[in-house]
Amino acid sequence: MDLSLSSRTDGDKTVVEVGGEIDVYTAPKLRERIVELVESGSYNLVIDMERVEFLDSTGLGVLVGGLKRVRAHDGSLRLVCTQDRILKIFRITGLTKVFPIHDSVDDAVAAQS
Amino acid sequence: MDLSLSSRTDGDKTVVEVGGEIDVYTAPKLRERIVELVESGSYNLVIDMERVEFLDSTGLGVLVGGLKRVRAHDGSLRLVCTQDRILKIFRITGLTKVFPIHDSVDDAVAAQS
Amino acid sequence: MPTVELRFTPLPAHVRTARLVAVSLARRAGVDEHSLDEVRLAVGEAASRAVGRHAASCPTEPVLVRLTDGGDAFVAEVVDVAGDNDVDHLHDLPGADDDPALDLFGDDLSSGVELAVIGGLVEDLRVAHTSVGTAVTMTWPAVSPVRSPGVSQAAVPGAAFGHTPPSA
Amino acid sequence: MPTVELRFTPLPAHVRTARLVAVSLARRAGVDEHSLDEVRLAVGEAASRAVGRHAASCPTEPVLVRLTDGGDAFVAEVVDVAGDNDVDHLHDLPGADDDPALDLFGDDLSSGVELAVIGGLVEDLRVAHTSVGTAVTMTWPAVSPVRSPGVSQAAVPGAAFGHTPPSA
Ligand SMILES: Nc1ncnc2c1ncn2[C@@H]1O[C@H](COP(=O)(O)OP(=O)(O)O)[C@@H](O)[C@H]1O
Ligand SMILES: Nc1ncnc2c1ncn2[C@@H]1O[C@H](COP(=O)(O)OP(=O)(O)O)[C@@H](O)[C@H]1O
Repeated sequence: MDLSLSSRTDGDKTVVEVGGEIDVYTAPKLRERIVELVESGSYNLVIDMERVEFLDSTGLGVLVGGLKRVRAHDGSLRLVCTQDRILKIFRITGLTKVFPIHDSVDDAVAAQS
Repeated sequence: MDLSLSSRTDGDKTVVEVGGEIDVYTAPKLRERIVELVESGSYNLVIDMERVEFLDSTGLGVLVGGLKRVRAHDGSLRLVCTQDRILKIFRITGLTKVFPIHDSVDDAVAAQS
Repeated sequence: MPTVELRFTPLPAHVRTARLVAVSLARRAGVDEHSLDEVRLAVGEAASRAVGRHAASCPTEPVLVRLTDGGDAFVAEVVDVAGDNDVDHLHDLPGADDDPALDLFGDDLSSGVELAVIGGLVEDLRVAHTSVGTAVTMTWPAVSPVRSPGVSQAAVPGAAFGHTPPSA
Repeated sequence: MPTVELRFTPLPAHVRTARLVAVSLARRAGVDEHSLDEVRLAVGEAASRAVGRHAASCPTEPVLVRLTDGGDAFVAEVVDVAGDNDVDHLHDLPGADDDPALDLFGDDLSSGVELAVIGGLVEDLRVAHTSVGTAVTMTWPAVSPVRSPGVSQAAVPGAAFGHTPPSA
């Protein structure tokens, strides 16, 4: 239920695998990780959300914050998500139009940055 | 988490397999079953508690009520339980001395009524 | 009507407690499995918003979540007493443009987006802004009530406990 | 101190809610896994007893469960306002004899046995009987606090909410 985070490099992207619940309680942890990555020069991020069980608006806010950060470096932030219950909150908030959302990590990594 | 109940005849005993939580919320269901069995002439009961996840004093009270009922017919009520967390409440209340507690259903069924 | 009230220190951790209790009671009240995801998210959003507002303006006051099993409906009320300063408005949901969606979010903790999410999720929603604070009331139909085995719910005539949402 | 208060209609179903919340908060407060079984059982017993007493004498009054994360201790208080009629006494735990143990139990719902179980389980226990009702206060040490990731608990100085247990 708590957040799990792991990241690795794949091609020109950095893939962050997130598991558990991204909510008002755990979102700060995810924000920290994204800030660290951007500060260390990773500007093309793929956030793999296939193991995320719950996402609230604070979690969304962290993803939006990440997007703004990488954009400041002409980078990209791509999401991997096929779970309907998670996609729902992106739809409600109109963020499906803001984030590139992919069906698989391979797909996201292959995408033109 | 809810109570599951199934009963079958084995030798001269009636074995009641209980699963889930026996608490103030579900105990009435177990009491009903025991009363039905005794009213239909089953006076030698074996309560298999190996799949019980939680037992509170209301549940204990139902077992004690069952014991009193079968005793009124010179019957017996035996328990099968090897789980320490369940046995604990029997110990605290001194009921380990009141109920015959067996390690297996076979053992309980084989016991002299 | 069977009611559970939860009052908690405005901390993010307790938003989880509110979600946990709301989902557990909604399930028991007979809200269908599909809608439980809505209950989880909507109650979480309302509680996050209340926690944020209390933390900012009255961190020693508890947030109130009241959950009622109304027989054929499950009602969740989330009440803050953080006043009417900086009350967010029910945003229009963002449309085709990119930027409005982004504008919903601050760079840090979200602000205002919670009500937008709740508005997009919950059909039967009332939001009462008063000078005392906000009361968010969300109702879901309860279809197949899971009743206590062998114990009549009607036997104990519970009622709400005399707490009222902040009035104007 | 981070505090969660739960008030509920005196129904058996809500004893489960009290257990659920108590175990979840105790775990988060850092009570060790082994003691969580004790928390579950003891809070359940205290809540069952309060529900039984309210159902008998004041079914519209809510039962109160207050859970506090005191840093190095987790405190659960279960408060009823069912008066002092028929207050059960902390039974001596039954010894070698058969019958005393049986006498603890009525034929129907248990009566008085709850406090005996709590007494046998909980080391740090206070039971205050007053004319208003009973307050059962149970404390467990919290060893390895699980703190919020990245969010300081100290940032929001929560406090108890001005409710006091019934006084004589
Ligand atoms: N032990 C816990 N402590 C705090 N919150 C929890 C706990 N378990 C679950 N939750 C929260 O309650 C919500 C419902 O969880 P859960 O009951 O596991 O859902 P489900 O029953 O649908 O699997 C989740 O969003 C989760 O954050
Ligand atoms: N969905 C639920 N609704 C009500 N009570 C629950 C629910 N899930 C668990 N409980 C109660 O809360 C207590 C703790 O359950 P649980 O969190 O599953 O324990 P654990 O985390 O140790 O497996 C149990 O005694 C159970 O009765």
